[in-house]
Amino acid sequence: MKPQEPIPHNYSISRLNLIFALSSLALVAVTGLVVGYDYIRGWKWFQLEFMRMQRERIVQEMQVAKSEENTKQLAALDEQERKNSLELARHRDQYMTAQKAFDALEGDHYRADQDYRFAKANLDAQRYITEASVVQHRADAAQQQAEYERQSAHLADLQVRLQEVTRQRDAAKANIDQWLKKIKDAEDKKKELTASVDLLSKQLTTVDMGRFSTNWILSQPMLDFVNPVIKIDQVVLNDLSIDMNYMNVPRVDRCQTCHRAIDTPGWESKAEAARLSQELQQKLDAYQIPQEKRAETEERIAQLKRIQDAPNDTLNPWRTHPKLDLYVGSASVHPLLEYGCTVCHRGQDRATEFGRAGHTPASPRMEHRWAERTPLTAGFFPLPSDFAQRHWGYEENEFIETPMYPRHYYEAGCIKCHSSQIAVDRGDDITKATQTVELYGCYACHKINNWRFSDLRKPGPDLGGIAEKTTPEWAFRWISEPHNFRSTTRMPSFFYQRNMIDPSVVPPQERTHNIKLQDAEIHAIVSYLFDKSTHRVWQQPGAGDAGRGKQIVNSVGCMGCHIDTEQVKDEKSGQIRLAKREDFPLERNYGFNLTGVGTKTNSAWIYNWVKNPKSYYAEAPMPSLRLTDQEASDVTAFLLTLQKPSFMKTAIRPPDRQAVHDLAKGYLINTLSDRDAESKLRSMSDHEQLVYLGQRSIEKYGCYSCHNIKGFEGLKPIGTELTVEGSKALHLFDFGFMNEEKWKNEDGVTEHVIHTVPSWVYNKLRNPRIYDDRRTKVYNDKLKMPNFHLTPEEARRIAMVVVGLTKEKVAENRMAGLDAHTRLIEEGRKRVSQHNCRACHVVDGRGRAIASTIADANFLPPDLSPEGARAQSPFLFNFLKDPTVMKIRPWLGVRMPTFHFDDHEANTLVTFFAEAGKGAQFDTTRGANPSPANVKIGQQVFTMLRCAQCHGTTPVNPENPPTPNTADSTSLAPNLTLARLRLRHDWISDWIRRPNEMIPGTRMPTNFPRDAATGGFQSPLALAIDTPQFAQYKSTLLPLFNGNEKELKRTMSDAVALTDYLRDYIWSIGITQMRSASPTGDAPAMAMPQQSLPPATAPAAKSTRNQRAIPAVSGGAGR
Amino acid sequence: MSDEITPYQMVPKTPLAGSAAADIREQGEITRRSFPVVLTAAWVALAAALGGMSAVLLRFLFPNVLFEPVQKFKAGLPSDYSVGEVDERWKDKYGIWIVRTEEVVYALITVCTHLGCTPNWLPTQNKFKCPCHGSGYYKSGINFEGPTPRPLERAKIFIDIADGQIVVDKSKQFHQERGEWTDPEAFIKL
Amino acid sequence: MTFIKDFVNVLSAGSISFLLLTSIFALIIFFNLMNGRIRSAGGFAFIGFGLLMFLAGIFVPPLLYLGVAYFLILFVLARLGGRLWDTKIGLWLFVFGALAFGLSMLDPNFFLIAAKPDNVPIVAMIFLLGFFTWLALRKAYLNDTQLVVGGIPWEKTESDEKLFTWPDLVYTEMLCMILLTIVMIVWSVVLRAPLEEAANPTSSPNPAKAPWYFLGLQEMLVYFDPWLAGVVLPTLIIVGLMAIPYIDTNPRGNGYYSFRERKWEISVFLYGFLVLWSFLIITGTFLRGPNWNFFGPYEYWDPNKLVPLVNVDLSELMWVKVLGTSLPKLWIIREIFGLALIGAYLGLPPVMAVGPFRRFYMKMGAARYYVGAYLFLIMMSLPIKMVLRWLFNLKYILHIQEIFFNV
Amino acid sequence: MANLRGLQEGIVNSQIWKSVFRVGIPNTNRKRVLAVLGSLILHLHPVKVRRSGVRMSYTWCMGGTSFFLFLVETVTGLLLMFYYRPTIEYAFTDIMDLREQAPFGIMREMHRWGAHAMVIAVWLHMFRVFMTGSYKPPREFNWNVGVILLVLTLLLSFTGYLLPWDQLAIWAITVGSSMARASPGAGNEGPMSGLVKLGDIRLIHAGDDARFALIGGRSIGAATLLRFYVLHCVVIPLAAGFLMAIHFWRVRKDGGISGPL
Repeated sequence: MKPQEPIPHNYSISRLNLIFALSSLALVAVTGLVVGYDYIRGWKWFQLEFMRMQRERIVQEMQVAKSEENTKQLAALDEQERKNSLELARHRDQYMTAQKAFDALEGDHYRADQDYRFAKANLDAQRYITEASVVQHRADAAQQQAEYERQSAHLADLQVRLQEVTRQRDAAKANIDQWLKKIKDAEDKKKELTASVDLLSKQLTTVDMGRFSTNWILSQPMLDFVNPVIKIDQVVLNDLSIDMNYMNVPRVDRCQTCHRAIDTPGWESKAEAARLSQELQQKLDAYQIPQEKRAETEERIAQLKRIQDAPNDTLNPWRTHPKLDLYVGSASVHPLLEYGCTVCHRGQDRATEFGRAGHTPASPRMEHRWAERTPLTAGFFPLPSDFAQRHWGYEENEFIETPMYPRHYYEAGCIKCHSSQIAVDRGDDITKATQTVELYGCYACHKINNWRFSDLRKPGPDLGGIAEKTTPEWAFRWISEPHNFRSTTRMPSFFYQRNMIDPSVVPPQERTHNIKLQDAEIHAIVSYLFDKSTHRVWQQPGAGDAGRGKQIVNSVGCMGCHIDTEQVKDEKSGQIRLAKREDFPLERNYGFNLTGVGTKTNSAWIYNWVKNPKSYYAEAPMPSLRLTDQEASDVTAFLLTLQKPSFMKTAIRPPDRQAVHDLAKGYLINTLSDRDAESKLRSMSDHEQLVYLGQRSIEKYGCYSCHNIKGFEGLKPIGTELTVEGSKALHLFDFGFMNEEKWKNEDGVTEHVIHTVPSWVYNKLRNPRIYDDRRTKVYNDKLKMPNFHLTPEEARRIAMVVVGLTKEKVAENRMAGLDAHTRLIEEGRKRVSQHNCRACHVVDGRGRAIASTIADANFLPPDLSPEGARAQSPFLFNFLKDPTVMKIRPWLGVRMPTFHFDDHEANTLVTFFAEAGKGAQFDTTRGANPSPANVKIGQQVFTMLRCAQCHGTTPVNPENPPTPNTADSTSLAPNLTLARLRLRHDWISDWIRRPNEMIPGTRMPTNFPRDAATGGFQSPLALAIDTPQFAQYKSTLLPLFNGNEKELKRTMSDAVALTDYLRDYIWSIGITQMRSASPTGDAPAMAMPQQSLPPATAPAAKSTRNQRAIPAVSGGAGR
Repeated sequence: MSDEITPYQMVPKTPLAGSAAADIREQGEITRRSFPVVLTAAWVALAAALGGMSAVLLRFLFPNVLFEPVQKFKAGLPSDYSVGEVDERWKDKYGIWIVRTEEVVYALITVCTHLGCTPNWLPTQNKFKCPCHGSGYYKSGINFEGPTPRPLERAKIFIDIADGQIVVDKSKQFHQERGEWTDPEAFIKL
Repeated sequence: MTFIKDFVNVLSAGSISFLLLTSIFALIIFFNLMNGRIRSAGGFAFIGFGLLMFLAGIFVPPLLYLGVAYFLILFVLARLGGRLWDTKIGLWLFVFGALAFGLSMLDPNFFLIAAKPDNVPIVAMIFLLGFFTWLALRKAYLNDTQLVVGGIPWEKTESDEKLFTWPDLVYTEMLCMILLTIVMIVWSVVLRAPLEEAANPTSSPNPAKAPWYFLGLQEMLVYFDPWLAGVVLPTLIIVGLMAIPYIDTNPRGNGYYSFRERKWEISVFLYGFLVLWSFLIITGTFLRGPNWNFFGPYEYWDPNKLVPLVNVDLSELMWVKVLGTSLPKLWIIREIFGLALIGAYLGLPPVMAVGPFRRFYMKMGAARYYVGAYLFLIMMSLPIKMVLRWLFNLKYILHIQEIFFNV
Repeated sequence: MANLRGLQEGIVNSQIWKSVFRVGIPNTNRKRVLAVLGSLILHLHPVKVRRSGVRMSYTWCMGGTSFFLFLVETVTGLLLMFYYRPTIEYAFTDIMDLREQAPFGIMREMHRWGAHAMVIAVWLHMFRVFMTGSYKPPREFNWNVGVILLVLTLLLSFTGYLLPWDQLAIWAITVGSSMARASPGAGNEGPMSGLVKLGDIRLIHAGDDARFALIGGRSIGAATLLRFYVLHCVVIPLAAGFLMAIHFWRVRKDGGISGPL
């Protein structure tokens, strides 16, 4: 090597070398850093943790599987195997010979098979050549034909040979098998025994993450793409796309990446497991599970029991979905692969990190736990130790447009697809929530497009005749604070609210001023209302008896829709306290609370109202109970006794002139100059000023949204539109100074506002004025949404609906209840809900609010669950239009009111019942005509079963049948002669067989109990017929069976046959004439869209005996 | 450029430039004698870093998630398939033939094992025939003619306990030549 | 602490900080580059300006803050003199800056803005700009001390000295690459690139900001109409930059750091680059919040903050307020004052050419002189407009809405 | 040690090594000259450079940094193109997937921060060139090329800003591109544009003004995204590459890395 030449350098080369070395090393380090940074992702921890849990469980199960019994059997089999091989060794020569023979034949077979196949291939080719040569008229056509036939014959030969060789080979095989069979049997048996352990150990290897295990190696950085064990799981949903500002982007749900077990049963929480196992057990006991699934269900219950007994509870995110039968599960209606997760829950679909996924805390506590983190990483990323403490590194992500619904608001997600439905199947929470929204009439002030009802009436009463009804003094006090008059009223409090007078948030001086202004506004509103009121003169009631009146009110059914008390006993403390709406069923809040009604109004008004509510205003929701004049007088007398004198004693401050002036002027100067406004005001009298201010105040508070008020017709609702409120960005909600703050509501509950939309809405509903706290605002700019005094539960429900109203759209075909069939049913459901049928009846399994006011359950109005299957459609139609056409249960005090349905409405309801009761089609069985023999047998059975003990069988006037004369209310039963007009032919026998299954707790005794083992019906007569007591019946019956005793006995043990006979008898004694409801007597036409059945004439005219049952009409959409 | 080198002379003309003189101490004769440990380490480290980055680039080419058609799908109930027929209803969507025989149901992947074309099912000749190079397969998927070296592959198939439907999972494949067709997941026993 | 924060908040208000920066700029040049002294005409002028600020501060409190800060800095810079360019003082400055920044990061509002991923490069840029400005001026200062005593700049002493590209240059370049790669990787690991919600043309965020390097332009929009701030001025910036070599005929200072030989060029360029361009970017990035309102560095970005908008046009100011009449209908009369003002402004160069700047004019020739002068005038129109806005709430000097022509 | 030494020589003397590195270890001045003359480096640097050109405190190495960052941007940008589709349906989700699932999605961070760094580096480069007066003759032209490169750098960054298609992107570009609307005589809202009329018809409106040409529509949309993508990935890089070549070439022709002339 040459000596080096010295050269000048700017920097010391050796120092540069050192820097080079150091920086290269640093480069290696940061390259490693990049790899590590990319490799370590939060979701991996969740998967590793789940694999650990799986390992634990598999090991446990393996221990169970390796039971002693199995070990013993295995040992025996090993012994057997050893013997077998010894045996084989002894006959080794024979076995070897057989094997050799087989090997040779196998070779032959292979050759023969190949020859055959090749020949066939040649033949196919030849066939083509032949055909071609014929078609193309080639010269060698005949030659080719001959060749083809030659090959064909050859192939046939080869086939014969192949068959022969195959036969020989099979025989040789059988020869060997006799030697191997025993060994193979033993092996099979062993496999069977170890099957479960083998399977488990195979499963174990799939979740094994031990160092240098296959999984571990495949999970190392840079190798993790080969066959990843830990990987992102996703569901791509092209048709449930995300609307990204007018672009449809496929939804890619990756939730399963962390929520590993969401679709795998067996990882439920303990509480869920308890609930599920109980549910399943009940179903099992009630024979609601098909025979072939029973074993499976039992196994599942056992699994759930094991979960409950396990030492550790499974925590989120590893839990199974609690409603697998409804969501996520592959057999459910919302399977994971079709629906994913974020369609319902919302959240960021593609996210793989906790915060970015859009998880929303439900409470401040949850929020704090989620957000807590080790100071070690300065909050850059959460560590496994954070995860282990369930600190997920949460940070509010302002960039997520669809944050998840927090717990307690889950069912808000249903609205997206089920918005048109009245009741969401198994969505009890959302069903109740939407009802609550309707109860409070949120829709009146807040426009909600596409709400399920488009024709909701204004929730408040018409105020056009307020002067006929009450006095200004009462009205003033009422508007001031409706809850002072009735604690359960739905009329909200507009005045003297938190942002006006609460000393904790309003300075004292402003407070005094506010009170003056509020007083003035109320006076003004009252003045306006009474100024514009009509003054019709109502007829005065006759002398009434308050005692009788009370009895009527309590018995005819008023209590289905009305409450008559303000005091309830608190369930927890046992103390008497003021009632809340929530203390009563929703249905009983339909009408107003009757307390104090005497203080509020006068006798003439009450009298006319109860007699005919529609006379006061046409839209009045109250139906007519057909009270006679005397009854109405009695009721009036009673209602007048309901006084609340204390209410009228509160002082009324006269309106402050200056306040009225200031307020009125405030409105006037919007359009007039200050001078003009002053002069205009001077030109008005005090009263005129008040009326002017009243008009403006009604406009300000939007009273007209809920009440009909003269001069405000056709105005737009006052509140914010809620159609897509749930999609509104969080930053558009004005939290004022209440973000992440606690506050105390008037009911003493401390609430906490957290920075989420549901929390904002909830708190707004709890007290609409809190976001004004500590803000400086002009009087008219202060929040004015009234206070409904909602309980936490009510507020939560309404908030759930509000956050569920989003702009997210799903394709039409994914919307629930949009097909013609469902729409028909929904239409009926709407009517049921609108007319509050559930106040008295059970419909869709819910309702009968009146039950709490009727002591004896035997006097309750009927359960309509099976009504569709039960009632003949023409009857139902007539009855709905005019309930007086038939009195089925004359002993009932409760009256079916007259709703004045028009034909369309009645038709809708009939359709609904027919469909909802699974009675499928409109009934057409009225013409059934039983044979006399059947009737006779039926009569005997009827007697034997002592049906007549309760049921009358003598014809009666359907409009006024006598009340059964019995002291025992449990034996009250309808007169059976009415059955033929009312009940469906095929339903009668079904009902007799299983009354308790149709209406649990019915008075009708179960005569044909089910056999626990088979689930079939048993007949009590099977044995009884042979007893001496029944000898007489037996002798009567025998001739009817042509003396065939065997046949008789068989029939007596056949519940289905017996009930059919009973039905025939009942049918035969039925009367066939009934008054038709409407003069035109239109029976319901089929409301199904594709079919138009000619309307049946009045039932009476139609009941000709020679007509057989017309088969049910099928078809129609959705069937 | 000439390769004549003027030997470096630092003439500090000003005190300012003098500070530069301190930087130029190196005359090039110090380190070259022995093995340059530092330099070698530096180069090795640089090579390692570049190697690492190349690996990163390579890994970058393999996404962690695929947006291909789903590998696993539900194929209805076994009774939806008639015995002895090759069912082509999933061919276009998922690339699967479902074959039901007297005893079993199995799923064949519609990829020719020769060069990846899609064969056609010819019911009249009772065979799969690949249009590209003429490979032929029996209904069982066994090859019998043409250039293909091995039978068609079968996909994992099983019954979902929850609803009794057939589930086909294409991500797991079974090769006959490896004796995998006897695997219980390669067919459903009826 | 709160006091200091308030102090800084007030100081950073656009008007104040701009004045302060401009004056610091002048101070540095006068005291620290030109070896000016307090007891000199220039020194008294600076003291006079400070006293004026104090005086005005009696009526406008923020100016009092300005006066205090101004005198503090005046005192420090005058005391330091040339020592400002010592490595030790430089280090102290850096330490002080880093410390101030570090302490500020403890403030949640400051942290929120400074640690926003997209703003981090700008924070880095502040430090880099500070450092390199200091470095360049230090080198210029050191060279100048040589030049004053008749020496030659340091770079020239070695200008005929050549080194081999291999290994010297290649090696350093490779090291730079490696180190830069390390910086890039660490930066990428520590900071995630921002990704907000999907683009939604119907809902705009508040504030909506242009990419940070255009925030200077966006800030100019506060003072000028878009056609000026967004089109004309940027174009002129580019044109002006390109024109520099042709306007600047000073043959000295070619290829080495020097201030003394290029006072004008460097002063104008530094003012334009640091104060008008970089500082406006910093303002636009860190100090402009919702509704493009101004927020001090420690202030919470409250979207509800309201600032009165009471700006008036020159025509209103003159006709209505001064002359007490209504606005003339015809725009040419209405805008007569604006036209006159602008005419006068644009008429400056020819006047100056025969007056005080005759020397320049002769030396440069007409073309260079006018191009340079007008470019300079247009550059200076920005600070002038800013000062007019703060002093008189002046919105437009010329407001001809008839043809969208507003200045 | 001897073994290592032997190994080293073995490698250095092997045919492979020699075929790659033509000169061997440049331990003589001749070889040092040849090392540059015989390699790609000659395209960037001459054989010998002025001392100040090597001195970091003089050059700040900002020109080299800018160029290196350009290369970084090219490499990371090319890689990102594997995962990115410039359509309004997928642009955002693809970027999201780079964050959520793509291996080494950190490429995006590198690309973004590299872009910011490049803008700063280019500014500082210009700053340094000005402070050393290196735009003076004979370097005027190269200064101008540099100014254009600076503008191109800003445009590169600006066009890339839109590509993630998130709120930050779309609104930054909306604000940034709205200024074009005010171009005098060419923008819909620019001064004097209203005077450009044919009869009663305004010739310059939102559908044909300067901004429209830039964003391909009246508002930022699919066309803008595609336009910016093409500009960002093809047009501007090509232009910048071309100008860089000129820039580097002129650096040498105008007397080497700046220093006193």
